[in-house]
Amino acid sequence: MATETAHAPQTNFNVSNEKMGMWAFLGSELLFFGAFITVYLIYVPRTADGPGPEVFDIPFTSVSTFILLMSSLAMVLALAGIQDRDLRRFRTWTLATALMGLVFLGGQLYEFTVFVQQDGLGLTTSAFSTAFYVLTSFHKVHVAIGVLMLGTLWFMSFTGRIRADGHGTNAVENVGLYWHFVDIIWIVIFTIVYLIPVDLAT
Amino acid sequence: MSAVEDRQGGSNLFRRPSSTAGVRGWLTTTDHKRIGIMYFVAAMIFFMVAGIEALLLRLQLATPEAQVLDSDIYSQMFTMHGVTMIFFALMPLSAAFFNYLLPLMIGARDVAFPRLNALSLWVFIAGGIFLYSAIFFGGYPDTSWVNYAPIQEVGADPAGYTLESGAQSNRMLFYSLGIQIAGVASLASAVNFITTILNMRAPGMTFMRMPVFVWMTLVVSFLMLFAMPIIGVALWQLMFDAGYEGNFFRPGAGGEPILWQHLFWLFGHPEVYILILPAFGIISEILPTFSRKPLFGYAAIVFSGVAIGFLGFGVWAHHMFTSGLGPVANAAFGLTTMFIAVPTGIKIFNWLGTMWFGTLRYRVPMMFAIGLVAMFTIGGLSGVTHAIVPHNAQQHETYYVVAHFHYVLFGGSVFGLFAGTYYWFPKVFGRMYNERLGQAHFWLQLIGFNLAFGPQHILGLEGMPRRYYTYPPGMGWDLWNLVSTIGGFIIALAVLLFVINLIWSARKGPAAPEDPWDARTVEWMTSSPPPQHNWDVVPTISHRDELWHRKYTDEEVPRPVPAGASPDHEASAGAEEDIHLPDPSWWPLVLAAGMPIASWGVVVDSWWLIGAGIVVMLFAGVAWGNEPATEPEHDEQPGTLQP
Amino acid sequence: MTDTRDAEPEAEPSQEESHHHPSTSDYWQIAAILAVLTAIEIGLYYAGQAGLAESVTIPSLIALTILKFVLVLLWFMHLRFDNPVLNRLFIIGLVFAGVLYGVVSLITLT
Amino acid sequence: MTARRRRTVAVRSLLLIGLVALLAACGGNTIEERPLDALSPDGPIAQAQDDLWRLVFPIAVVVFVLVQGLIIFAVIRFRDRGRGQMPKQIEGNTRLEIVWTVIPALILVVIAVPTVATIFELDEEPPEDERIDVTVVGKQYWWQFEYPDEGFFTANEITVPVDTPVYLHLDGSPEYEMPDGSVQPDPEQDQLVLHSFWVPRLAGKKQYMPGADRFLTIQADEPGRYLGNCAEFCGLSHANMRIRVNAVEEEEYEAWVAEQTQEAESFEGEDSAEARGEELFGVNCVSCHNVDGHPDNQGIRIGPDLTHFNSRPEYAGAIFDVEDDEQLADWIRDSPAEKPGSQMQPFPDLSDDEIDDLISYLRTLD
Repeated sequence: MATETAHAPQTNFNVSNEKMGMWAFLGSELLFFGAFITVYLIYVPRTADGPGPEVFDIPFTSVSTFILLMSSLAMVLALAGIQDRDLRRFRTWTLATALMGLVFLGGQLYEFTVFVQQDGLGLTTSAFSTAFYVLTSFHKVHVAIGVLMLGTLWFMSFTGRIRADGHGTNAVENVGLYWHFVDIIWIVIFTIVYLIPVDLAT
Repeated sequence: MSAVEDRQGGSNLFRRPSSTAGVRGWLTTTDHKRIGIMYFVAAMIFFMVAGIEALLLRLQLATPEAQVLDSDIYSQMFTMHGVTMIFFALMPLSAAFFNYLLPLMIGARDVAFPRLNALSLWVFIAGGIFLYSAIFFGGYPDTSWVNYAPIQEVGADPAGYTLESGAQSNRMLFYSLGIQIAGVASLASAVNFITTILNMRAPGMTFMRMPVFVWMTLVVSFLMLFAMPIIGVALWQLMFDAGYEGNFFRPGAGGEPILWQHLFWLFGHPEVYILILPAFGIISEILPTFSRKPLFGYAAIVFSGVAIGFLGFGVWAHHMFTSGLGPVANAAFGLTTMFIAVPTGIKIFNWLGTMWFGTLRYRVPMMFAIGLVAMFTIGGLSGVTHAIVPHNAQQHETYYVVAHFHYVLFGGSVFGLFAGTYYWFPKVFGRMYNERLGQAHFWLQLIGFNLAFGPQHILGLEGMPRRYYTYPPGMGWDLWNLVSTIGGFIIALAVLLFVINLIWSARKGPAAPEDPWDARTVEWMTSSPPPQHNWDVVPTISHRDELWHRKYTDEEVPRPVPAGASPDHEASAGAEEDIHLPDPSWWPLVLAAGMPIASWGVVVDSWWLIGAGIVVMLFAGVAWGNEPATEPEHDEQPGTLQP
Repeated sequence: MTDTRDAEPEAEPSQEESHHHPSTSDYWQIAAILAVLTAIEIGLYYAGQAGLAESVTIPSLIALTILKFVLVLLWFMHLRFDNPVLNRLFIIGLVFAGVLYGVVSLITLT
Repeated sequence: MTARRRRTVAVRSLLLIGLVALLAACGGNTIEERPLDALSPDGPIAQAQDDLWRLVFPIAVVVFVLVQGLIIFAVIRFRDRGRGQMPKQIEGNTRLEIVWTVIPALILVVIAVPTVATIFELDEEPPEDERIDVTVVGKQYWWQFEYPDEGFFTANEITVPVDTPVYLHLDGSPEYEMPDGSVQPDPEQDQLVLHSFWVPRLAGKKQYMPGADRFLTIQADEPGRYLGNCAEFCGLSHANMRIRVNAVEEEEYEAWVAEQTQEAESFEGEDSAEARGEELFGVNCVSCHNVDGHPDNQGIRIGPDLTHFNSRPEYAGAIFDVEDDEQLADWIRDSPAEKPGSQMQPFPDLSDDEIDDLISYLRTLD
C-alpha cells in the first residue's frame, strides 16, 4: 500500500502519490455525502403520517458522537506515535481508535433497532425514513471500513510492514486522513440531522 | 516478511505471481500498457454488442408497423444500447487510451497506482458481465438509460398482464448495480490518473508543456471524480427503492421524482464531456502531426477544455426544460448552455488554424480527425438550437435530439477514438495497419453515419418521438426511417472493416518504426512496441513538442537537426537507472470478482450471497494492503519483458 | 527479506514533514476545543427546545459545525502544514458539492 | 470533351437529379402528410416557439457553411503536394483568438435576448375569464381529460374552440368527486408515471409529473383535428398513447359541451341486446369505468370514462377505430394482446354473444 512509489522517490509536488490520491478521493466523497444530505434535507418534512425527527434520542447520540470525535484524537496520537518511532504508542492508540469506532457503530445500530421496534420508523415508512436510514447507513459503512483498515494497520505492525524505523508511516497517515474525514462528515450529519430539523419540524 | 500473505493465501493460485507470461500474466498484470490493451479489447466487444442492439432497433423502425421486435424487447434493446455505449464502450475506450498513453506521454514508467489500475479494468469487465447476466434473471433493464422516476418504481408494465412484476424490479436492480459497478471503475481511474498527471511527470514536463491529450485526460478525470459520485448516489437510492421498497422517488410516500432527473443530469451532462474531451485530446495530437505544424493556440485549446469541464457542471437542467422548472431556472440554464458554445467554437477554430498553411498528409488518422471537426460542428450547432428554450419544447425527446447527440458522440467521440486507434496502432503493436482498408473504413463510416443520423434531424422536427417501438404510416416518416436504417448497416460494415484491419494488421502488418508519422510528442521516442519499463532513460523535457524539437531546428521553417546533435543522444549516454516495476498481483481481479457476486445477492435477495461477495472483497482488500506493490527481491531487467 | 528499498524514499518525506508537525499537546488542546464546541451545540439544541428562537440557534449551530469541520481538517488532517495542492483538491470538491446541491435544493424546494 | 470528362459530368448530373428527386419526395409533402410537423405552427404558442427557430436556424446554417467551407478549403489548398516542403511553425495568434471568441459570443447574445423574452412571455397564465380549463391526467397508456367547469370527462380526445387559450392543468395528484359526494384520490395514484403532453402544431411539450402540478397553454388558430403524442417514455405502450385536439368554431364547441354533459341512456327492464349489454357492463366494467347514467355506476375512474365512448372516433389511446366491431370484440376479450402493457384485464370467460351485447350497449354511448 505504501510502496507503490518505491521507484519514484521524487514526485512533482513532493507529496506521496498515496496522499494525493487519498485527498482526491476525499474530494469526491464530499459529493457522495453532499447528495445524501441534500436529499435528506428535502425529505425531512415528508414523513407521510409516520414518525418524524422527534424520535431521535439526543443525549444518546451526543455520547456516541463524542466518542467518534475523540477517536480522531486517538488517530492523530497513533500517527504521532509512529512518527516518533514508538511502535507501542502506535499500537495502543490505533487499537483505541478502532475500539471507539466500534463503540460508535454499536451505539448507532442499537439506536436503529430502537427506532424500528419502538417508534415504528421502518425503512419503507416514508421518504423521510428512507433518506435518514440510507444517509446514516452510508456513513456507518464508511466507519466500518475504517475500523477494518485500522485493524489491518495494527496487524501490519506485527508482520513488519509497519516498523519502528518509520517504515509504513505513509499508510498510517492515509488511513488517518480517511478516519478524520469520516469524523468530519459525522460532525455535519450530527448537526443537520439530529440538532436542527426538530426545530424545523415543530 | 513481506510475503506473509503469500503463505496465508495458502493455495498455489494466490501465491504472488512472478511470471508475466501466458494467460496468468495477463490476468495478474499491473502494466499500464497491457491493461490499456485489455480495456480496448473489452470495450470494442461491448461496442459491437451495443451496435448490434442498435441494428435491431433500426430494423424494427425501417418500416411503419414492423414486427421485428415486440415492445418489450425493443425497450430492453434501446436501454441496453444506451447504457452499454456510454458506460461500457465509450468510457472504457477512452480509458484504454488514457492507460496506454498517459505514462508514455508524460515520461513516466507506469501510473501512480498500478494495482488500482488493474482493479479499474477488472471492475469494469465484472460490471459488464453482471449487467449482461440480466438475461438469466428476467430480462434487461427496459425503461431507457435515463430511467426517469417514477417509472423505475413501477416498471414498464405496472398492470403485469404482459410482464411479470418480479422480473421488472430485477431489471431495475441490474440497471442500478451494473452502472454502479462501472462507476467504481471510473472513480478509481479518476483518482489514479489525477495523481499520475499531477505527480509523475518527467523532469521538465511543466503543465504548459503537457500534450493536450494529457490535459484533456486531467480534465476528464476531474469530471469523473466529481460526477460519478452523483450518479452513484442516485443509483444507490434506486437500489433501495427497487429492491427494498424504499421511498426516494415514490411520490405517494413523499418522494420527489424530479430529484432523480436532477441527480441524473448533474452527472449526465459532465458525462457528455467525459465522453467527448478524450476525442478532442486525441485529434489535438493528430492534427499537428499530419499538418507538420504545432497546435494552433495551445493555451486557448487547453483553457477552453478546462472551461468546458467547469461549465459542464452548470448546464444540467437544459435536459429538463420541459419538466416545468419555471422560467427563471429555464432562462438561466438556457444562457449557460449557449455560453458553452464559445469554448467549443474556440477549439474548432484553433483546429482549423492548425491545418491552415500546413502540409496536410491524408493518412487514416488524419481523415478521421478532420471528420470529427466537420461532424462535431454539426452536433454543436444543433446543440445551440436546443438552448433556445421555447423551441426546445418542440425538440425534446424527439429524433432531433437523437440525431444531435449521435453527431456529438459518434461524429465526435467515435471518430476521435478511431482516429487515435489508427494513429497509435504502430506504437502499440509494432506493426502498421492496412492503409487502404483504413481509408475504405473512413469513407464508409462517414457516408453511413450521415445517412443514419442526418435524416433523424428531419424525423424529429416532423414530430417523431424517441423510444417508440412502432409508428403508423402517413406521418411522413417512412422514407427517412428507411434511409436511416440503411445508413446504420453501412456503419456496421465500416466497423467490421475496422475490426478486420486491426486483427489482421496486429498479426501480419509490416513492421513499424519508432516514429512512423514524424510525430511531435515523446511517446514516439521509445521503441514500437515500448518495453515494459517504457524508457531506458526517462526523457528530460525542455519543449512543448519535445520530440519535434529534438528532430528539427528552431528556425521559422525548420530543418532536420544534424545527426548526433540532438539532446537525446547526449541523454542516452548517461548512466543506467535502477528500474523497479510494480509486480503482478491477483488481488485486483479477486476484489473485482466480489462485486458482481454481492450484486447477484441483491438481485436474488440472498443475504448469504451478498455476504459472500463482501467477504471476497474484504479478503482481497486486506491481502492487497499487506502486499507491497513491488517485491523487493527481484529486479526487472530492462528490455527483457515485452507486453 | 527486508524492505530496505522502499523504506528509504518514504521515510524521507515524512521526516521532512515532521518539522512542521504540531506536538501531541496541540492535539489534546484541539480535541478539548472540539469537545467544548460539541457541548455548546448540544446546549443550543436544548436552548432551542426551551424556547430560544430558531433565528439564533440554527445559524449558531451551523457556524459551530463549520468551525469543528475546519479544525479537524486543518489540524488533525494536517491541511495547515501540507502542500497546498491537497488543499485545492479537497476545496474543489467542497465548492462543487456546495454550489451544485445548493442549486438543486433551491429549484426543488421553490 | 474526353470520355473521362463526359463520364464525370454524367455521374454528377445523375447525383444531382437523385438529390433533387429525394428532396422533392419529402419536401413536397403537404401538411396533411406530415400531421405532427413541429415546424408548421397553427397557434400563437407554437408560433412564438417557431419564430425563435426561424431566427436561429439561418444563423446555424451560415456558421455551418462557413466552417465546413473552411475545412474543405484547407483540405484542398494545404494538402501535401509531395514537394517535401516544411510549413512555417506558427504557434498561434492572439488577435485571431480574440476574434473567434468575441464573434460567437456576440451571435449568442443575439439569440439569447429574444429567447429569454419568449421564455417569460410563454410562461404567462392566460386570464381566467378568457380561457378554457382542462385537467389532464396521464394514465397508462391513455389521456384523461376533465372539463372541471362543465363537469365531464373524455379520453384521448378534447374539443376546443378556436382562438381561445386552453389552459391545461397536468394534475399529478388527481382526486375525484364520487357519486356520494366524497372526494377520493385517483385509485392508481401510486402507479402514475411520467408522460409528456405534446401536440406539435399547437405548442411544445410539457412533462406530466406524478405528485406535482404542471401547466401548459395550447391554442389553435384554425378549425381542424390536431394530432399529438406522449413524448416521455412511460412503459410498454409509450408509442400507443396519442392525443387528438379538435379545434372547432365557438357554436360547435358549445353544442359539443351540451352533448357531453348528457347522461347515458338506460335500458333497465327492457329485453334487448342493449339491455343485456347494460347488465353485463354493470357486472364486468363499472369497477373500472365510469358511465354517468348507468344504473350500477360507482364513479370509479381506473379506466377511461365511457359515458360518451361512441362519440370519439378512436379508443385505446386513440389507436383503434371505434367503428370496427371485430377489433372492439378482440379488445374486450384480451386487451393486453392487442396493445402491450394495457391495464384492462382480459375477459376470457365472456361468450361471443355476451361481447356482442356489450358492444350493442357501447354503441348507445354517444
